Amino acid sequence: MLLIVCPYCGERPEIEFSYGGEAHLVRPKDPASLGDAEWADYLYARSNPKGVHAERWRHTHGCARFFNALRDTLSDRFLATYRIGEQRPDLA
Amino acid sequence: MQRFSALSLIRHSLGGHLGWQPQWRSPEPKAEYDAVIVGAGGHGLGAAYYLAKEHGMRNIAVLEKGWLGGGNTGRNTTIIRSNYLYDESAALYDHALKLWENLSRELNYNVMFSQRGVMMLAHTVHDVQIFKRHVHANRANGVDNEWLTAEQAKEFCPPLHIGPGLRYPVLGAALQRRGGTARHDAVAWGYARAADALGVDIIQNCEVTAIRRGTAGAVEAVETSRGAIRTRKIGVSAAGNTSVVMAMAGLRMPLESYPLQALVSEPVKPMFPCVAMSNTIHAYISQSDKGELVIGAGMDAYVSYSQHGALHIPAQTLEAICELFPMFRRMRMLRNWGGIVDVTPDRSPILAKTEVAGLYVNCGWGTGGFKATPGAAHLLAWTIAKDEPHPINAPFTIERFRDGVVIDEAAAAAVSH
Amino acid sequence: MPPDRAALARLPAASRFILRGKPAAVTAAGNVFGIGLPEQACRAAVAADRAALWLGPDEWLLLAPESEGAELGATLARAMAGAAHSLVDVSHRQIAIEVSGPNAEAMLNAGCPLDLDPGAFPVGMCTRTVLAKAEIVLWRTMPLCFRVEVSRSFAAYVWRLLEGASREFGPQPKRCGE
Amino acid sequence: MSANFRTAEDGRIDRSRPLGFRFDERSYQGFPGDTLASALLANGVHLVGRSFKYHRPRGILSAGADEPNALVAVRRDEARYTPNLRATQVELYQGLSAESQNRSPSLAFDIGAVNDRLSRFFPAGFYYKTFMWPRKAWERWYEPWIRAMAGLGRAPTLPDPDRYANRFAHCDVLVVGAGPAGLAAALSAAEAGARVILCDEQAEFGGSLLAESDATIEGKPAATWLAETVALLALKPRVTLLPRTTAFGYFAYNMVGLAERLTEHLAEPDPALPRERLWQVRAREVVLAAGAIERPLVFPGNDRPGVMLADATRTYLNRYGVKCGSRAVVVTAHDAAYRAALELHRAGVAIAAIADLRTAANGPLPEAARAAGLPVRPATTITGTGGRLRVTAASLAPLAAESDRRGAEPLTCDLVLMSGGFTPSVHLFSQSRGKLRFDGELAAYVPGHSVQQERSAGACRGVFGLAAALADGAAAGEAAARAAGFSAARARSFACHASGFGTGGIRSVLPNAHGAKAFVDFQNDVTADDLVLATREGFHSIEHVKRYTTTGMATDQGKTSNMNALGIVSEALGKPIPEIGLTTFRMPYTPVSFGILAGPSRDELFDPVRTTPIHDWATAHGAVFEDVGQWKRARYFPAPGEDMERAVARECRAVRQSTGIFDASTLGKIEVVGPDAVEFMNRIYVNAWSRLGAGRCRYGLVLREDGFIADDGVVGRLAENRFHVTTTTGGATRVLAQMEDYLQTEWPELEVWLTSVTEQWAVIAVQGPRSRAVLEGLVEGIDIASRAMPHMSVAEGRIRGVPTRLFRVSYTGELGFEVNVPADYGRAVWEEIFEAGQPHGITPYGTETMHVLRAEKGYIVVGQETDGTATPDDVGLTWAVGKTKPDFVGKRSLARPAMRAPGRKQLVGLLTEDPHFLLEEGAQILAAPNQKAPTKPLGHVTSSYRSATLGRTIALAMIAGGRDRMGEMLYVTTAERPVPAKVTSPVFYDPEGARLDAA
Ligand SMILES: Cc1cc2nc3c(=O)[nH]c(=O)nc-3n(C[C@H](O)[C@H](O)[C@H](O)COP(=O)(O)OP(=O)(O)OC[C@H]3O[C@@H](n4cnc5c(N)ncnc54)[C@H](O)[C@@H]3O)c2cc1C
Ligand SMILES: NC(=O)c1ccc[n+]([C@@H]2O[C@H](COP(=O)([O-])OP(=O)(O)OC[C@H]3O[C@@H](n4cnc5c(N)ncnc54)[C@H](O)[C@@H]3O)[C@@H](O)[C@H]2O)c1
Ligand SMILES: Cc1cc2nc3c(=O)[nH]c(=O)nc-3n(C[C@H](O)[C@H](O)[C@H](O)COP(=O)(O)O)c2cc1C
Ligand SMILES: [Zn+2]
Repeated sequence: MLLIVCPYCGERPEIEFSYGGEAHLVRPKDPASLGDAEWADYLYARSNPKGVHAERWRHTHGCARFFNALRDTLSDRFLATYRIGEQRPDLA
Repeated sequence: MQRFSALSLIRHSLGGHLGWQPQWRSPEPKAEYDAVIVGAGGHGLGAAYYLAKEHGMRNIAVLEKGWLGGGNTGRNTTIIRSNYLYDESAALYDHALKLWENLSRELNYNVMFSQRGVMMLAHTVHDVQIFKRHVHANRANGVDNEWLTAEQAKEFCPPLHIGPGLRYPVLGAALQRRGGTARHDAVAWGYARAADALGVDIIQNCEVTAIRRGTAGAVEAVETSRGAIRTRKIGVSAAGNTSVVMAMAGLRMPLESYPLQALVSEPVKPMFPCVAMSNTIHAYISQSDKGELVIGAGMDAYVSYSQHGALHIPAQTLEAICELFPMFRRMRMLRNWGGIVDVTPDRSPILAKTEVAGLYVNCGWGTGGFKATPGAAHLLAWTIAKDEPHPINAPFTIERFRDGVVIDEAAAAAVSH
Repeated sequence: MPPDRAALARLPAASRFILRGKPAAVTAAGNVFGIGLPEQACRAAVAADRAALWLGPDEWLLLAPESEGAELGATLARAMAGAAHSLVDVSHRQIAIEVSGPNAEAMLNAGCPLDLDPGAFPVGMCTRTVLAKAEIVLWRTMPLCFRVEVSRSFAAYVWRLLEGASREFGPQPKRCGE
Repeated sequence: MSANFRTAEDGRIDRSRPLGFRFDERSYQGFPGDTLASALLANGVHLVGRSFKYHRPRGILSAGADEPNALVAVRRDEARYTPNLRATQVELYQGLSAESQNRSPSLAFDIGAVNDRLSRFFPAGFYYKTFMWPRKAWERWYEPWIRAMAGLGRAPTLPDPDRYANRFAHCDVLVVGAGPAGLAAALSAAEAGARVILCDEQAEFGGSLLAESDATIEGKPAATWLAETVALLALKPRVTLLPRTTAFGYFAYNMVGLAERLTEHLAEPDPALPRERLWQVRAREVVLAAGAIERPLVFPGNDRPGVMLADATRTYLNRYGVKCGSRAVVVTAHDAAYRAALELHRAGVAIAAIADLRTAANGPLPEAARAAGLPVRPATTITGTGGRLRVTAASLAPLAAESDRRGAEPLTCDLVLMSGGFTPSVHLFSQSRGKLRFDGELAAYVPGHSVQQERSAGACRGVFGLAAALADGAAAGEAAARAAGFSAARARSFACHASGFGTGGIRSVLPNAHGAKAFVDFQNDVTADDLVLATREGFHSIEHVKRYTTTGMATDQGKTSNMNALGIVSEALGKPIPEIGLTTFRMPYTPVSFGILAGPSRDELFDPVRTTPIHDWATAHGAVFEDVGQWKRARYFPAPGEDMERAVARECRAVRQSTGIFDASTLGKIEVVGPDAVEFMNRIYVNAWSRLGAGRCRYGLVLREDGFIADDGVVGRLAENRFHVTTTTGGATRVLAQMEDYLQTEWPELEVWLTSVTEQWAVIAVQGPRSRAVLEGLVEGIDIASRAMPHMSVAEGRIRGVPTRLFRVSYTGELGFEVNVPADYGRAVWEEIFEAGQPHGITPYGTETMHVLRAEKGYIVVGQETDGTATPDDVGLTWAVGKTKPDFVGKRSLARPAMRAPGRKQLVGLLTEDPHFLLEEGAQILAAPNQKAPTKPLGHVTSSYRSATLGRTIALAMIAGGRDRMGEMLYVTTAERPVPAKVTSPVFYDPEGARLDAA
């Protein structure tokens, strides 16, 4: 069970959270202007990397806020968590 | 290839088993192959076998970053069935099931395919509707599936607790008698041995690290941890690692890779005669030839490549198992492990050509591709050899997501009312 | 429930509001409620028989005696009239269970994954969390006393779970402070 | 047979209280403090089981968790039958009843043992090579035979009545293993003020100290020091001591799973206690002090009962007061066996010989043995053992003559001690994903780079010897406490006198042992030859060797065998061990019960049973319930003697003719409030909300972003800024989550907030032409006349003094209301309405009737008509979609080619030709009656009911191009042959909607 630092509540166990998939996939402002392929890209294409992954979590059974996280998908360790709207931290 | 049979076993026994030959070679990679398969799981090894056997391509290699069969092929709960809801899926999985029925003899390798029957339990009125729909749809598709009352389900699987008093009593079950299990490792080994005998080079400890494309965009070579290999055709069959490999060709896939866990109990004498599955309370179970209860646990919540998962996942599974089989509370878990499953948005596979010339992909089998092994392998070989899909895998393109055609087996089971 | 080991007790009905909103509304609400709404995460503020529990960065649970509910709702709404907010009466949505005594932490930890040591979960701390398969709001009101707020349809489950966990501890003191 | 091998004194058993127990129907005696294994050995019983494949007689090899052979079933009663327990871990209690396994008819005479005779035909992987012809014989004959031969014990057959518990716990320092290293670590950490949990799988703390004969610590005998140390720790309030507790798994973020056994050792367990408890410990720092495991030697006949690990016999002697035999041959590659030989010798066991595989045996221990007159034979190997059910002889041969087994000299004995050295227990370290390192000097894998907050101490990292283990443990405890923030931590130092531990070791088959049954993995009957055969057949990866031979895959997971297997494979492939690598250590360290992982979850605690405020009333009125998600919903209310069909027909008629009352409390409810509420609703729902006035309602439809229907429900606008949204019962959580997702992550600028009020409101649907009449006298402050309160409106007021949100809505097609009242009042208001309805014949109805009524009207149920692949147009809901809205969730996806393509499945009605034939939901629809499979069905039946109102059956179906097929005759599958049915409009009843206002 992972231990996740909620940017609002601090360290909490995984079972209080829901996973929300890849982060920073911004819903297009005007979906109608997108071609089918571009729209499919937004809907379905995922980077699914082996390594650092920017992803969304929601502290569902806590403060109920969504937030973003960087996690290494090989070790499952979190490198950072940050609030919605904040820049993806530069780990370098 | 040395033939395997009772007779050869006896003969070699008398010779102290000194005469057995390697079941496959460990060749050095050549500079060039007519086709390269990435991933020596059951699907990749099988594809190489069928390419050699049915399409006459002999100069082919299967590249494997670890040991052959060590991916999901070596870590799955071995459930085989074809009673899928949609016509496209039923055709695909039944194609595989028919190949399973003769696979041991085809490969001269006993894969211990055991048609013990797969029983899917219904616990709610909604489940009953869903599974009856499966039964009708399967029959219309020529796939066997039958409805059992709760009492018939109990008779078919005596350890099953059907209620009343159960939190979710069993209301009935859909049974596919042709379904069952097979010995996972033997499938990989059997295909490897048969492919090797046809001249296929199986190269282990050889990780593909890059895909080189020519000026026209077509594939030219793969780079590997053991050097570059030229080829015009690449079949990617890398399961949980597909996104990573496809990114080497510049493609972003509609895939996410999740840990999926499983566990086995200590072995006991035969007492569980079939495969039982419950979607509603999330459990599936069978007993292997060695006597362990083989139990599928759930998926962890997040994308991961670690082949590890959290404790609460198998714990939840065992809650469900103990609810359905309360006499198993004193059974003990012997080992737990994880694999990495590649999941598509509609939970159906992709088995297709890609927009990159010479690049073919077989992926997205998620939690259920072992049962497809011979079929997927057979169709992948066809698609690579002919540069076009077989009618059975024609619907399973990447473009279906762009166009809005989904083959949504998961949604078909979604509960909502 | 045998009375001699009641480390578990159902608390009386109460008025409950979920307040969400912009800072102006929150300040105004605090003024009329009589307790400034806590800004520190996971903390409750108490005054007399009212309490305000931080549940999220813009979400509070307000608790007051049952009889004050109707009037309190109107007063709060009036006070916040000028500022964007959401005030929703949830008095009947959940019920409260008190878990107390020297084994309270152990009983809750039968299903709650949080560290309930007073150093990590001091008096005045409150949070939504889980108790096995139920979501709860957990609030430490006294060193040996917790208030559990749970959706009414999960209450029987939560009760049974805690009761099962209390069994091995044998008889318990009846209520905190008694 | 029941000889007495108990020593006269010593040991940690309580000789004052003899315990009676049974093994295989024979009675024996032991003492508190015994394990089943020690008690059997004390009675001279070595034969305790049969091996997995060859059914060879097997005895007790070890004294602990590493035991591969001595597996027994313990039976308290049939419901508490537990197979495959290690006799070395089963604590003795009065009346214990155990039996051997995998033998028939008896342990001494097992017909399965013919396999042993035929074993040359059953080498590793034999089943892959045969049993393929004829095909049918596999399932009829071969497979059942293989299955029957395999498996160890038998499963219990009755539900386990015992309880299991769960505990989440946190600490600064978790110490796993309470041997000298673990005790020293716990002491150092606890004295620094840290919150410490110390666990050990054994009944008593002490580890190897429990078998110390002459060591002193701090000037006291080891046993005294141990007792004082444990007492000291027990006094510390922030220390939790957990004996009988196995750390079985090491998970991410320093979560360690512990399995505590509370009652299994008791003759009469306290019913208040759970049998076992799962601890999920989140530790800041972990100290692993799990000790080491002695390695067997691989030689022919090494599996004979009476062949034992040398150090284990010391444990039996010193801890349990048991001599494992009367005349022993010792074979070793490590000095430690000399200590065992010396101590056994002192206890009166004759030592026939000490064969040392090393050319010289010169350390202090061998010297001491020589000094005591024991016959030490350096450069000597063992070539075999004799005896059937118990060893009677061991053959020793000088290593020089290794090629000639005839040079062997058989020595009579009833005990063979072997020691191949020690393997550090790195299981948990490896599970923590730390990297192991091969220590060339120790020739063992030891913990290398850590990736979690943990450290190893003592024998589990190759630090052997009592003094060294104590010091290492104390240092680890200090370091852990410091790392956890206790900067004042100090490592205790301990003055200690103990005999040395010595050196040595071998990890492979002994010379001359190939070609005979030299076992590596005892439990799975894997011989050295099997391993070599696997490499010969091309299985070069150690992972392949494991799976082909099954070495290390038994219930002991290779604790005693994996290193020997590695060594043999290393030799066969001519590659050094570190290049071979290791197989993966996985949880659990030792098997854990399903029950402990399932915990308290069973029956009602398996999943919360959610009930509504009206549930008890429904129960009292005979309702039959169905499960919908976690909710129990009343399905129908049978009158005495009625079945579902008749009850539903009666309920339907009541609603259509007078009035019915229905509990709709489970519907999801969300209050959407704030200045941007309408904008938010416009973006989430397909519908247009801007023009919906306060006090009015609308049927709302939510899509997923991929364009498929996610949920539906009536939405009431209570005020400019406030919507009361309803969802399906099953969709409540999902819809709220989807709304929060968009609100928080895509549109954080919107000033709107969402609050779940599902459980705030009890919802009582009053439906039927008399519904207004029923409510009229009850409602206060709301004019419910048709003009004042038209269909699809909402008003706030009171009902019998209780505040209500009154909706005029209809899911039945009749005039109807939904009374929302705060949940505590739900039952009372329900009863008032029921009372007031009596003159009108008000009838409670359940979900089944609700379904029939809505189907008569062609209303969909999300999840029944739709299956995650239906668009609004597919189910005839295009009218709901706000045409002019620029965007809403799912809109763009609806424009994709396939979503607009002709031939999509569309919702239609179906009427069977035979008006009384009831189609099965899920039945497939075919174009022609006599199609042969595989056919391509046109669609399927989604809903099918007997309509009392229409006096016939009706069905809804999703059919390809269905709306263009009106009047067509199609064929619907049944269990027998397809039956004809005509495509119709999905609205079977009152298509004009006249009844909504009929009173
Ligand atoms: C716990 C679990 C339970 C399951 N249960 C079932 C079940 O009951 N029934 C069922 O039908 N299915 C089940 N599945 C799914 C099934 O296991 C898989 O769908 C199937 O085995 C996939 O086979 P494969 O040959 O495509 O993939 P794999 O066997 O995973 O083979 C892919 C191979 O590609 C290799 N590879 C990846 N990247 C590279 C690279 N860059 N270079 C070289 N090689 C590479 C990998 O090492 C791997 O060996 C389960 C899966 C898991 C994890
Ligand atoms: N086999 C042996 O008896 C043996 C081998 C090597 C060293 N020694 C001696 O042991 C001492 C080393 O002390 P030490 O403290 O390192 O080891 P130890 O063997 O004394 O103690 C280890 C303890 O850890 C427990 N344990 C192991 N795995 C566990 C798990 N997963 N969960 C819970 N408990 C677990 C064991 O029951 C044991 O009590 C030295 O004196 C050395 O001479 C003994
Ligand atoms: C169907 C099946 C049965 C298994 N049975 C056993 C078993 O009896 N004993 C065992 O130790 N492992 C068993 N395993 C698990 C493997 O040991 C191993 O955990 C799995 O192949 C994953 O590999 P890994 O743990 O090395 O990562 C089984 C695996 C599968 C798929
Ligand atoms: Zn939070």
